[in-house]
Amino acid sequence: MARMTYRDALNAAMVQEMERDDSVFLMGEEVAEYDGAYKVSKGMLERFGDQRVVDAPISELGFTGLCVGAAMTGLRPICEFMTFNFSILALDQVINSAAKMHYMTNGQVNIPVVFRGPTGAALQLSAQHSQACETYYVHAPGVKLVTPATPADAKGLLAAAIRDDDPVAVMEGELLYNVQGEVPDGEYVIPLGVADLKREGSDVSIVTHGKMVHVALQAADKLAKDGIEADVLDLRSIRPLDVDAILETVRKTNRVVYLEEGWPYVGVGAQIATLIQEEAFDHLDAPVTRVTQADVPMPYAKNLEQLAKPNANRVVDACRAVLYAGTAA
Amino acid sequence: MARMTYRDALNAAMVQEMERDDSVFLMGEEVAEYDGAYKVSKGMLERFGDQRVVDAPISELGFTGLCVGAAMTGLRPICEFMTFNFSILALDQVINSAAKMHYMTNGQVNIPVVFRGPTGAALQLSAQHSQACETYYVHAPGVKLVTPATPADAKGLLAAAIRDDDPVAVMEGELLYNVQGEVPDGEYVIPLGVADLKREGSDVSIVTHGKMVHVALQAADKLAKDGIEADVLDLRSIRPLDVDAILETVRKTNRVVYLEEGWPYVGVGAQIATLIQEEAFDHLDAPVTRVTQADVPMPYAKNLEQLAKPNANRVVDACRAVLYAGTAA
Amino acid sequence: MADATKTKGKSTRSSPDAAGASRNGQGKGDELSKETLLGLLKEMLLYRRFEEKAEEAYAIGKIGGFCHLHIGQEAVAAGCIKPLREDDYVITAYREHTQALAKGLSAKSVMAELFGRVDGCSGGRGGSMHLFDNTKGFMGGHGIVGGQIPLGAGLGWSIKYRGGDQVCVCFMGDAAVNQGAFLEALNMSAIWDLPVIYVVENNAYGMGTAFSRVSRTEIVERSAAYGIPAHSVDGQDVVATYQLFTDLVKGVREGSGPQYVDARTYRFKGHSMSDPVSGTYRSKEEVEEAVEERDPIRILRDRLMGDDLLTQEALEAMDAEVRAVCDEATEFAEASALPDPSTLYDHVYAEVNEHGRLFLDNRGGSRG
Amino acid sequence: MADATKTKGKSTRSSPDAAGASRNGQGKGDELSKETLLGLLKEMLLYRRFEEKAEEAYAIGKIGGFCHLHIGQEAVAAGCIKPLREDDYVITAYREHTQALAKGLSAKSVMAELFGRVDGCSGGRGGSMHLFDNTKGFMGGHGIVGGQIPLGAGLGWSIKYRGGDQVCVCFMGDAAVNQGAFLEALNMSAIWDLPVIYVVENNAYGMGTAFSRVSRTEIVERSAAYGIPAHSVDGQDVVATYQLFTDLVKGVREGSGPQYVDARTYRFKGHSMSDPVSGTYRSKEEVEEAVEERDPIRILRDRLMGDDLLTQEALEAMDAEVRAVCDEATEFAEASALPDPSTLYDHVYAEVNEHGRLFLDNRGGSRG
Ligand SMILES: Cc1ncc(C[n+]2csc(CCOP(=O)(O)OP(=O)(O)O)c2C)c(N)n1
Ligand SMILES: Cc1ncc(C[n+]2csc(CCOP(=O)(O)OP(=O)(O)O)c2C)c(N)n1
Ligand SMILES: [Mg+2]
Ligand SMILES: [Mg+2]
Repeated sequence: MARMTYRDALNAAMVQEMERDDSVFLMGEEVAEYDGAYKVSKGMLERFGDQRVVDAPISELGFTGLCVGAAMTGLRPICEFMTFNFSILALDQVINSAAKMHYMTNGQVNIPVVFRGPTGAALQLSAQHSQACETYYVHAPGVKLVTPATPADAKGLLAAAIRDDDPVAVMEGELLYNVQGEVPDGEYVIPLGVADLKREGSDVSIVTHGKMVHVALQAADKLAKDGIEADVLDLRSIRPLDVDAILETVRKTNRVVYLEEGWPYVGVGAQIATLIQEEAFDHLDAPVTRVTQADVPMPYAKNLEQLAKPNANRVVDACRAVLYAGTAA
Repeated sequence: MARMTYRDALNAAMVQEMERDDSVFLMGEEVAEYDGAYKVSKGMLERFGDQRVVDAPISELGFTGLCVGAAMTGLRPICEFMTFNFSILALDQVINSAAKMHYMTNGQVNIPVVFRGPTGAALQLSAQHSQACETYYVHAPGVKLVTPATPADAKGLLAAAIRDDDPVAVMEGELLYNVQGEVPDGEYVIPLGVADLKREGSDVSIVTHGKMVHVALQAADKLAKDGIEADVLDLRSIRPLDVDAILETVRKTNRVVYLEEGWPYVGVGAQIATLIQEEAFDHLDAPVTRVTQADVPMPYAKNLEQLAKPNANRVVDACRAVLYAGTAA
Repeated sequence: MADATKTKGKSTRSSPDAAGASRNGQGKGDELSKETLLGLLKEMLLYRRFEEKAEEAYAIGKIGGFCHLHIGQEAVAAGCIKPLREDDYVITAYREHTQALAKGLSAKSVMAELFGRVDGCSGGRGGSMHLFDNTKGFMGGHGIVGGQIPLGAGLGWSIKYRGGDQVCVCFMGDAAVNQGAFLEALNMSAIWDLPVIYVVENNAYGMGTAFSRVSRTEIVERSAAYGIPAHSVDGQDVVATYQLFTDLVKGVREGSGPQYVDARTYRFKGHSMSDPVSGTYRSKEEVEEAVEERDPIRILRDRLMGDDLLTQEALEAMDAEVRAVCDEATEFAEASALPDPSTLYDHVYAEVNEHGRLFLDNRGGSRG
Repeated sequence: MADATKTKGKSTRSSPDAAGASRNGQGKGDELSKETLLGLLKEMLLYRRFEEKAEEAYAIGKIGGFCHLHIGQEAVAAGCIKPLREDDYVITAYREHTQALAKGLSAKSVMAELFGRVDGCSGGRGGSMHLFDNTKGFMGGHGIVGGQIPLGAGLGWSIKYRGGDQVCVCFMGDAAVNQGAFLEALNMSAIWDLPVIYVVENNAYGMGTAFSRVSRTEIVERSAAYGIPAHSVDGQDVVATYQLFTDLVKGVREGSGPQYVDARTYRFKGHSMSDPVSGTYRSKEEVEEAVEERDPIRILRDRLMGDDLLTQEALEAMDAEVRAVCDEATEFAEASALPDPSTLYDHVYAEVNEHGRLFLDNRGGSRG
């Protein structure tokens, strides 16, 4: 175990996998000479050279397609988006090439590509730079998606994503890069599709993913002061989904709040809420309730931005609501 | 009232609005000299000339952005996608420009653009040409979406979309173009956001939209033979959503099947199911159950394609399931 | 056509200049062995008969969906692909039946794919627009106009990354040069010196739109912006095309970097099976004239007969032979089974992770 | 820089050729009235002081998010925009404070926007990257690299559609020419002859990437593929830029169709406020030399002083005046209120349709 930042853990996973497997390379805007826009790839150019750590032009559709094409031949590209906001330009290659190719070819061609970078809002970056992109990546079958919340998960999930034979999106958070945590030494790989109970409780389940795990834990702390104990289930992987873990917490608490940083309409929470009522209808004592970004483009002004973002107090209120416990004093 | 095809009804709406308002023009691939890839714009070039009915190069991102830019100045472009499959290339302009501009400008700029064309699968067009695109258009706030199922709705909703001051996507169906129906003469405009009860029943609610309305009606006929009467609620508009109409049918039947042609994961049905359990939890006697495309890229082979698509029998089974009525004999 | 081959732009290689090209073209044409020439003829005949069969099968509903015939453009497939090795890559759009045959896929496996059968080269899942054979370097079969261009750059990237001497030939239609993907892929190919030959099958139309209506410039002018050498060739002249590609492929194999080719051709049929041969966008006369004067098979046949390399009898024998291949392919396709329904969910992912279940259902449930 | 203005490609207009350009450039420069020249100087001084203020405000947390300064590039804003009418359009990327000022937005409304206040030109919702003023033809302020290029074509389309004689100037950075949107928008502008001037603010870097690392060709070579005339200008020379644009704007107004300009400039600061001025991608010396020799304000000042059109006292008075404007703007911004929280959901849609409720909530409920 070593204490390190989420940023360094991602770096460690890439270094580990690139040492292990020559077919892995990193491509993206500013990943090489600049060490990454958020310094995630620091030192990698020096270590691996410019054939394996490659600065791309600002051509998201193009370099995404290039990475998918390279993956068709068995290479394992890590395709970095400076942020996932910009990857909307590349969605055609994600959906129509990466997601569908394995199926269209009857399994002849695998697409072992990783798409990674930060998703969601940072601070006051306004509407075009503050979008959580999960929905765009999981609607079409064929792509997997993981959303590490801690340094250890960042290392283990990114390593697994690189080793996986399918396209895997790894959505990070700009506001997570400086988060510190204990990270296992040496090779560390977390299987995709395994949720992690980040805190145990029995009264209510806060199910969430990514950056919001920290908000959920804050909320759980607050609730604990009122004697309410929350399970905090971090999905970690949105596709494949750990259905058992979800159902387990539902069966335990019978009350669920889904917390996500993105928009509500056809968000991940909508999928999970639907799943829960489909699979555990009789176990629910209250509707699955969501806490999400306000259904507005992210405003720049500090006060509006804060209003638009989910926060621990809103989670607390939602938990109290599903417990029919009234609002906090 | 006149009997006409869905195709002609769309044509009539465009002609009606272009006669009425000089600021409306139609742009898209093959819309002019070729009369539209599916002949929806037949005769319009001759009628309105090549400044108002415009053949675009195969540059989806570009001409979508061009239409949005023109809309910034008050023009009312109808931007036709040959099919919505290809509009995935244009999503950046849909989401980052069209959807967010009104908000980012604090209301200074309206984007009265219409995006229209067929969505979803036709027959054996395989994975890249058979995608239902609703999710990609409604996740971000700022765009509206309507999905006419009948010729009358096609005319009334397209006219409303053109008159609307916001970006509105109108998703049609290649397999609907030849559908015949009665269509009101003269100016006919259906307000956005009003669902339509296409059939009345009391035992179970089939909620759906677009092409699937016809499948729902078939299923309702089959159910009727077993004495089960289904409400068939056609949402018509996915954003804005007619929440009252949804809740009304739920409160009446207490059992809901959502039918859609697209994929299940974060599909429209997930949103509606979540909404229903959020808003009418105590009125549900069974989980909201979905019938959707199989969670696979659409296969080409006829038998696999049929298996992958939703059909009336699956809807019947789902209805019987939420009625705890066992499978049909 | 006098100038069969032209080269334009910053050509950094030994490609013939515009003046020398036609001379060389003719000169070298004579250098092709009789065997090669007859082989090219037979190939093109095979493509033609194959697609005529497909046309028939489509008419009676054996083939579904979109089906885009290459009839009239066969010399581009033969001329560009025959100079390749098996381990070279070809990637292309949806008008690709003959390109697949040229890259060595059997008529059987292609026809079975068109029929949506389990013995098809994509197991019946892909259909006409998505033919694939990994083992033959035939990388599809892509339906989004321009989508294959960045993928082609990626194949080139992979060759270079692995230090191989393969070549990737990436085909596209003339209309695809107006897609942003074109700029992005060509630019990356240039800066990274990728071993890719981008070939525009310039049949002058994208569906019903003449290229001249969607461009102020010519196809051949589109690559100079990225510093990629451009070449023009009469794509109805299989000899000129074959020779140009023999040179280009050699050059690229030796490290010349990306190349760009405007192959001027013509589509004899409608855009797809549901589209009439002529219409508002091109006259019946225009098509008839092209069929009369620019049929690549007829052009080569006349040349070979003129040079006493082919007799009418030999031609007929050849034709009978390829017809038999196509008949057999059709019977094979017909006899091949539909895919097993239980495989519907196969190959969405490489594996369903044991620790988590994927969401694979169409009854609305969440389980696989 | 000797050749201040160059024209390249299929120029169909009267733009000076490469040789004539510098002559004309100098010649016409002298023709600009003293008033115009002093006006340009004052403008650039305003931009500089404004951004220095913004830099200060950012440092103490009054401005948040990304903030991209234009310092060093002021001559491009003044030279390209000052020849425009109020009803002409400007559309641009995220490095646009000075362009907004040039198009007539007040320092107050721009500073208030940077502060995220209700009196900002976008009501505090947009911030640094999304300045807008519809009434002044300033159409933003866009954050997706290349996203504004098709929008700019749309503004041009609208002008033509309405039969107006306005002009649209569409700015982009050098890195944006590698986006597919560039190809698509320029091509449509060419085929439809749209009244748009595309200006590449060629500061040689996109963040930390030198343009020469992501292109084999020069910026000025990128428009010929679409048949759009290209021009190069020393973007540090406000006189040359102003003159070129006076000519181009006149030409476009009279129907010349789209034009393309490579404005060679240099960014004196980091990419954004969070980026150091120099780093691995460019040396401290490189920046210092540019600041020393290519400061557009200094260049014009020296010229005016050399021509006895400006005294040190006059310059100081001018500087004091613009500083006062910026101080006042900052005070105004500071005093302006934050947006009313109750407006969070305003302007998502033009109206919430009375017949259906939109889904507007962040508590997880479905009601507005
Ligand atoms: C992105 C996209 N837009 C539109 C289409 C519909 N479409 C299919 S083929 C075609 C014309 C393409 O013409 P060209 O590239 O010249 O190829 P050709 O058909 O002539 O071989 C169009 C518009 C598509 N498949 N993909
Ligand atoms: C599509 C997209 N990709 C990446 C980014 C991140 N980004 C912002 S500015 C920038 C560099 C742009 O450089 P250039 O176009 O030369 O403009 P300059 O900053 O030099 O004015 C990048 C990569 C973005 N905003 N949009
Ligand atoms: Mg073509
Ligand atoms: Mg730059």
